[in-house]
Amino acid sequence: RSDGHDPVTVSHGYSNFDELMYPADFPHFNYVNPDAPKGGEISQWSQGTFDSFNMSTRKGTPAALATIGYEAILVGTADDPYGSYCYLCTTMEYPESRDWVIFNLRDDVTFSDGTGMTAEDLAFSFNLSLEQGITEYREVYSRFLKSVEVLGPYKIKFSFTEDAPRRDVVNWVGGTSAFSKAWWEETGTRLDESSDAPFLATGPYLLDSVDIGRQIVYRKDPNWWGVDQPANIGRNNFETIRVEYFADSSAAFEGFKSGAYTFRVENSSKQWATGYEFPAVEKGWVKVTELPDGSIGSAQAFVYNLDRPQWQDPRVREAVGLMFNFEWSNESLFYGLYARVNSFWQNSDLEAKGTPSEGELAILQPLVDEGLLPASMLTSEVAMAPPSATSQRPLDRGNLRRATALLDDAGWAAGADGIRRKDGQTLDAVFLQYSPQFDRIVNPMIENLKRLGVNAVLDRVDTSQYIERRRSGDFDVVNHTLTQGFEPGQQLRQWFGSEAADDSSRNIMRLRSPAVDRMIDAVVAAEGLDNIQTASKALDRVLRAEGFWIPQWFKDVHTVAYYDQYRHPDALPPFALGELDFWWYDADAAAALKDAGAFQ
Amino acid sequence: MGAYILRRLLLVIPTLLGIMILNFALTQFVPGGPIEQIIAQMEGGGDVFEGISGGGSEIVEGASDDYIGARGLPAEFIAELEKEFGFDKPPLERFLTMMWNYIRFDFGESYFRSISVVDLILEKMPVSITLGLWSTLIAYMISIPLGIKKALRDGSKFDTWTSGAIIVGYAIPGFLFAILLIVLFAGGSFWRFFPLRGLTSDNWSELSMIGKVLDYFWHITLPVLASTISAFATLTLLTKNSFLDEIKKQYVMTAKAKGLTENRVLYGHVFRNAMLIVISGFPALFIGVFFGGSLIIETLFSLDGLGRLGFEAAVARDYPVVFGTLFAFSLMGLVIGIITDLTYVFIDPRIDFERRG
Amino acid sequence: MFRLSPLNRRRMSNFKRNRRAVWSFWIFAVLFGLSLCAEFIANDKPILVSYRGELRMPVMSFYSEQDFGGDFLTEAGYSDPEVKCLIVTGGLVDCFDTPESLIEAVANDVAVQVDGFSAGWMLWPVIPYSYNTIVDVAGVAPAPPSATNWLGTDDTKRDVVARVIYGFRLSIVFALMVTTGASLIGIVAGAVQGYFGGWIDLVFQRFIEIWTGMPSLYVIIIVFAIVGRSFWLLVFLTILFGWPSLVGVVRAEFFRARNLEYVRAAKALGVSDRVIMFRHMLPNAMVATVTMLPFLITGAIGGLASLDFLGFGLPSSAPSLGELTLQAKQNLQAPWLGFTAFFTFAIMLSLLVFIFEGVRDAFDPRKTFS
Amino acid sequence: MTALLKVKDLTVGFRQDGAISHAVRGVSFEVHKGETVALVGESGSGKSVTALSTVQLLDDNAQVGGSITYAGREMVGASEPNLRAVRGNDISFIFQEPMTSLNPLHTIERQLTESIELHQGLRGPQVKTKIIELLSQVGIRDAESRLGAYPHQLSGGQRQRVMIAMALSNGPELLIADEPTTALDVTIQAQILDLLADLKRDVGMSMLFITHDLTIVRKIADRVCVMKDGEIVEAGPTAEIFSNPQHPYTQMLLSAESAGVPAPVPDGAKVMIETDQLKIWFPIHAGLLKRTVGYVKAVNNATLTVRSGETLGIVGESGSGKTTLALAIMRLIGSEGRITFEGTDIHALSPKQMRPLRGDIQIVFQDPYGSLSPRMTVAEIIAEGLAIHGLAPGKNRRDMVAEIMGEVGLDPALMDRYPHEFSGGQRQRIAIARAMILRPKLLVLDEPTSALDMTVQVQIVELLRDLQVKFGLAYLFISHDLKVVRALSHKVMVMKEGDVVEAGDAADIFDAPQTEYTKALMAAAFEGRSI
Ligand SMILES: Nc1ncnc2c1ncn2[C@@H]1O[C@H](COP(=O)(O)OP(=O)(O)OP(=O)(O)O)[C@@H](O)[C@H]1O
Ligand SMILES: Nc1ncnc2c1ncn2[C@@H]1O[C@H](COP(=O)(O)OP(=O)(O)OP(=O)(O)O)[C@@H](O)[C@H]1O
Ligand SMILES: [Mg+2]
Ligand SMILES: [Mg+2]
Repeated sequence: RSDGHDPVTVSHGYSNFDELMYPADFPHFNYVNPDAPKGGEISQWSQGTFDSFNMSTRKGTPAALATIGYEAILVGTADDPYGSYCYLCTTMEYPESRDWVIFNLRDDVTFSDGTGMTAEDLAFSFNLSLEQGITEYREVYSRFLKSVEVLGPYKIKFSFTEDAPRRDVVNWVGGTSAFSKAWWEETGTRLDESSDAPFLATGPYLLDSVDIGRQIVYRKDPNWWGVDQPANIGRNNFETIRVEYFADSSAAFEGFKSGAYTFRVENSSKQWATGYEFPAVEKGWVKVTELPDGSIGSAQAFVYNLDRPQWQDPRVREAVGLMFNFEWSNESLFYGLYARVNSFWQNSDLEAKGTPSEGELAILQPLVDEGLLPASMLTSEVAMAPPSATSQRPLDRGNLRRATALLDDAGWAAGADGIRRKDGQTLDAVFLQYSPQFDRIVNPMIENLKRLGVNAVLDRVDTSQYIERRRSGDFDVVNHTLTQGFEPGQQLRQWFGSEAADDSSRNIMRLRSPAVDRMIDAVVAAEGLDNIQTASKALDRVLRAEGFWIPQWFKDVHTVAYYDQYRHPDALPPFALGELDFWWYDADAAAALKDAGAFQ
Repeated sequence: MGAYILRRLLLVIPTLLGIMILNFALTQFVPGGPIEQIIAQMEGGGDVFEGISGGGSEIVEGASDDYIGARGLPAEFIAELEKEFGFDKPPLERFLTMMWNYIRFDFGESYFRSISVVDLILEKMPVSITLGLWSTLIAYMISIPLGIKKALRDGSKFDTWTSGAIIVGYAIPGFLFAILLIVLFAGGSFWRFFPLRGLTSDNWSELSMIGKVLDYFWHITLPVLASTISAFATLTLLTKNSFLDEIKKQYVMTAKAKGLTENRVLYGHVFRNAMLIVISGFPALFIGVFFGGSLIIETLFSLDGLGRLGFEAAVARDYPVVFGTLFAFSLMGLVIGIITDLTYVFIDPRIDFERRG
Repeated sequence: MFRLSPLNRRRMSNFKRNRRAVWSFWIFAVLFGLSLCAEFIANDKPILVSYRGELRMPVMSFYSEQDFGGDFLTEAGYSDPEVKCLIVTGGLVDCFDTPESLIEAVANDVAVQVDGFSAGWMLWPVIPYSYNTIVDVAGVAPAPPSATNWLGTDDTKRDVVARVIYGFRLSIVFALMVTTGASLIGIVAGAVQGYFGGWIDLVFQRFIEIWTGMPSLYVIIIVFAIVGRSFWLLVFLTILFGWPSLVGVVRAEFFRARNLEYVRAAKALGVSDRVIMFRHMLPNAMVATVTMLPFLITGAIGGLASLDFLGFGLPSSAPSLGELTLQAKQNLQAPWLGFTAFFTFAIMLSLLVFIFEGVRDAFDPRKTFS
Repeated sequence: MTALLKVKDLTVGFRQDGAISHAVRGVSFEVHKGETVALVGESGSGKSVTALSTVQLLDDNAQVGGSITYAGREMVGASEPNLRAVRGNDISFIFQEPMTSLNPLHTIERQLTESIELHQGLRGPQVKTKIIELLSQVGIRDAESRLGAYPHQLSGGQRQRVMIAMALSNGPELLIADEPTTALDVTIQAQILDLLADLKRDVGMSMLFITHDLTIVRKIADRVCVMKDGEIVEAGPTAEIFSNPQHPYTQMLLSAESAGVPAPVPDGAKVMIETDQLKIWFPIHAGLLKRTVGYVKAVNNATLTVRSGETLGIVGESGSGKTTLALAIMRLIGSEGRITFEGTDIHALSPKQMRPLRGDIQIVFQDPYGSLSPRMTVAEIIAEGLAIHGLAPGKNRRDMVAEIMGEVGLDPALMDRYPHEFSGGQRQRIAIARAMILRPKLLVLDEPTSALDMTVQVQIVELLRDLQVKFGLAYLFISHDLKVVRALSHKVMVMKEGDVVEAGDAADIFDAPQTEYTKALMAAAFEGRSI
């Protein structure tokens, strides 16, 4: 491939597919308000404590936003999942084979101590994470990278090995944080030890003050090199960003009520539905709102351990799945905040819908021909999570009847005590959990399962034990979040590939399906966005037909509450809430709130 | 007595060794270890306080899908961790190394933080001392006189309603009471008299001496109140009942016949006779003041003390911390045990530990 | 008839004279007695069913839905309108379509003119929910108190009254067993150590020190992982770790009491060590024990609660009071949970404290009543 | 002369199981300034209760009626502060049972210091000097070295003297002394009585003196009140009462006397107990580590033999080691030397091996109150031994208890009471009953009659003699009352400071004492009688 005849692209940005969304001379990102006023403070809360500012080591608990001051060569946007743009560089060069990439760096980038950033620094930073980064990454990365060469003070070249997945390499090296070589060598800091301050970097925010375990304040760097960069117009608007730590969520909520911090992203449905009726809301000081979220919905589900004999029969899996009444749960337990998950790419262009399209058929057909897939795959609608007819009652008799039929069919007959058995073995379903959050969700389902004659129990253990049991396959059903990305590729093998079934933290259900393996090959091999999307949809279709999961729910909005002194662009970009990024501070509103006595 | 003390001191060594062996052996059988904890953390879980701090979401953030070549957990990675934690060596060797280090008072480092166990404990001490000191102090200051008064007025109205009050205090689950306090007096719905968290204000270092003291007490009012409320009941009733047994004895009559004031009779004469158990508990109490911890109160008031540390270490299988604290506290406990026994003799000179029967 | 010795009669009458203690005792006994038959008070299965003229007791035995003419071979869901209808109509097929109207028709004595009709009835417990029944009423959990759920529902939509009844039983049985077990062992151990002293004390004390150094959390995790979670195991483990708590005080009291003149007198009489310890000394060294017992009992309940709290206790479907308290904390918007938990605890503890106050008085030779 | 203490129509009842039992019914008497009034009477007649009610020190279950005025102030129903002002300073108390009346956890120095500091405002070394002076006055030898002793390290008589010293420390106007000399040997008793007489003479101290010892009454009392069944049956000037008693009870009391000699020991009687060079030293501990710095040599080389049917009387100075010797023979405290019981060496026996023998060796403790389990009823206490030694299996134990209680002069109806509900003398008889019910072969009696009035004493002595003859019992009889010793003993042993100074046949010792000490003792005892 790299025989030198590769056409080399020189560009201001990079995307695996098609055209870049923004041209080289874009004035600013589309979704920002270029005239957003600067200044003011935004504050949020975080749970627990922290004792380190180093995210790259497992030692210590890292502080919130510890990387807020770090910048990388490339920058992504919140309205385009595919493209990334030269940020610390002016242009980049890469051959079609992606065997290497060269970045032509800017010469005006300075670290916050005023020293300039050069290619040497980048090479250093990269080697640093190869040497001292988290083991888990280091292992893999060192196999992918052939060399890092500094071609000039502002020119750097990364070359990749044969193994390296071509679709990922550019974004990978482009995403590495830029550190100062001089500073690291001078201070002798290590990346694998915890650190009591962020590392010297080039970004917009500096650590202003820290009260270990309680509070962190980041302040805008007045001498930041990048203020006027197009990629930064209308962004980083706050003068200070404050994070308050609370160990307990109730106390944290009280803190918000009393204005100890001012911006809260609510993640508990119960709190969202019942908590926001306090004085500050009633007085109109606090704005409580739902904002649209365009990201891929989290594909959260119960997954079966397919190694267990009882789950090898898809009818049994389907029957058990029928006993989860999402509609009732949503209504009774979640205040109706969630929507049902159906796909691994929920809410995106990669989600399979209806009957297969032409393109999908083309991918599926050979597998059907080989007998790996049933022919019905080609004509039937994509598998959907079975709805329940009632949200009033926890158990839907219709579903119970269907499930009964399925189990009877599968040979699990109910005995004189109402428990189903086959070959003298009871039909067991041990739900292994570690989060107490799920007790209230699993227990009703277990009651339903008992009505079905399944000997279901919830077994909640501590995390270490959970992981141990999950790894050794000692469970029937666990929770798993299988959300996939916009650029599916190699990583699918970890999630769904047979080779990962024995020891993976992704393929927990121990899926060993030749059809799926083949489909993954198809996705990996696909070129161009359209093809990838088509292949992904076909994969989605096959995976969902496998029925190894009981899909749960996702949330398609951001639920936020904030003191009414922050403003955001009218239209939010699909992939980010961006409260710290492109929201801004309304000084007048803030003053009015202060006068009204909203804060202490 | 000297020989007895010497014997007790010498026995500390095998006892401590026994404790360590038992614990070490047990941990060999605990399902799940630090490596599992690290895996959980990498998957975005592993918050050991999840069940306590509450407020979680039904949406679980999964591991990110998009790091290249996502390999799950390569065996090499786990092997490396095992090596780092020393799990590649046989247990006996690990135990011996550990004990050898302990003998030299080297308690090692936490698996999950680059900090020595000793420093870790020292770091958590201020919170524990604060909670321990003030709540025990208050509990004793109130319970003992109250108990005595109740004994004197046994069966009176006063006796009944104070019993009611302390029982209610005991029955309120501490953390519910704490939350009630937070919501009422520190939250955003009612009053904001007290701060929500911490031991001191942000600007503590700038305050004057008096300011500092006031600030400190202002901060600890609610947590101390919450952790004290349930402490009255046992102590008060124990005092009452012990006194009831004693105040009718003949020597009390003698004391009264001397014309001593009621308080002199009660505190000078009866107290020591009645309160053998309470008084001899003082040394342990004194240490308890430094090493007490209350997981839930600490969590609610965002205080970082030994209660949280102990729980976190146990659940996260942070064995250096588990063993380090166990060793230190056991040692202390054993010494306190000796002191307690000696106070028995000090309080009641008739007591000895010789074989009898 | 069972005859009390004059001394015990005197103690008994002393106890009876403490009216508060007597009342407390009876209230407690009644509550506990009632909770022992919780299945007949709160259950999602009827006590008695008449189906086609045949009497059945679903509380006691298993009936599948098919036994009532329904579809399933698995246990009948008696609170389902379909099943209710099947029972009152004697298994009419129409029940699967319009159960409510048929039930109403039968209730209003409107004769149902269909073949195979045979009127039936069901006798329900006062509270038609068991501790794990998911309440069939629309609305968000936890739901506030209402006519159907007197104390509301918890966050899993289970009836709080039912859970309190079962939880009370579970907690009390747990606590009584643990306290009895632990204090018996603890008192005997403390008594033996304190009475004999010497090397018995020395060795045994070291044993206790090592024993209490054991990480109970890990032991619980290990044992549960090996043999599985169960109530009895938890009782056993709690006793295993709970008994040393009384040893210290009893030992100290015995160390003191063994020097007293009456012990010497008993020895001179040739009384055996065992009798001296438990007949002569223990009643006099019992203050701490008797005072602590109510708190040990509630402490055991609290201990169970905190294990549940941390996820190392009973399964979360089990009706424990600890779980209720935890829910109260997690659901501040549902104050009925907190109030219920608090009142249950407060009432239980008050009763116990008052009872034991009476016991103490009964054993106090100088206690007299006006 | 004005009445310092005036008791009028005093009634005291104790609430019990709802009913009220009356201990004192309508007692009236006066104590004038500088006067000594003796309260004598039957054991259990309400003397102590009367005394205690003067400053309201009775239990809560007591109901006091009538009126008691002290220097014109009403005491019945007076407030605590008022009572407090009187107690200790104006009225001092010596309780009947010195053994249990001292705070067991305070050294005697501390207990004495407290009273002195409280009422005299003295501090520091002055107090100490005063204490040492007081203790010497009451006859405690080497007072300075005993300051740090705790009550349990003192002998019965020593404790009683500490009580006396404490009562006298503040120069009270009125001293209420409830049997203050029961545990004292005659020489010290004489010394104390002289001391009291001095005080009476020098500072005009008044006294309410309760005693059974009529010799003392005659010696020091100005007036006498005789009590029986809660009432004063006769009162008047001492000389009048003694010379011309009116009430039959008084007459009986005055004539009662333990006299005569025990029946001779049958020939060839077996040796029951034998000791050889018995030695008991108590270590003295000091310092934080409680190192042993010396010894209290309580008993040195005591050698004795008692045959069945024989009584060995042990007499001697208070604190001379009598009780200690008795306890050692009982194998209740450690000792060196040999002890043989019926030929077996019991010194080497383990406590467990000892146990079956215990039915045959019994003891009546000097401190009967302390030796009764406070939470057992008297019936249980008395009957317990029967069960242990498997005695009288067929019989109804309660009947046996009732029988023995009757023998020692107690009302069997009281058998379900707790020990604290009895009078001092009654408790002493309970202790005797407990031992006697087992019909032991050897009975050690440590001051068994000290709290008994003459009539009861005579009854008990008769009982002991009868039983001895009937069952051939051997007695080890410790007493300060030489008359009783004489009436019971075949042999006598005289002890002083741990040493046996003289031993031999009773007649020899009493009639021809050899050593100085014995001579002095006899002189004091029998001279006192001739007053
Ligand atoms: N707390 C009590 N409860 C019930 N009865 C009591 C109580 N104390 C004393 N008594 C009874 O009151 C009566 C008088 O007792 P008191 O102690 O005054 O006798 P006493 O004359 O001092 O006799 P002694 O010479 O034996 O000491 C006795 O019969 C005794 O049993
Ligand atoms: N436990 C002890 N520790 C130290 N000294 C003791 C102890 N018991 C007794 N003594 C001392 O031993 C000596 C003898 O005491 P013991 O009680 O035998 O005298 P006693 O002859 O019975 O006198 P009394 O007639 O006064 O009862 C006394 O000086 C006493 O202080
Ligand atoms: Mg008396
Ligand atoms: Mg004596």
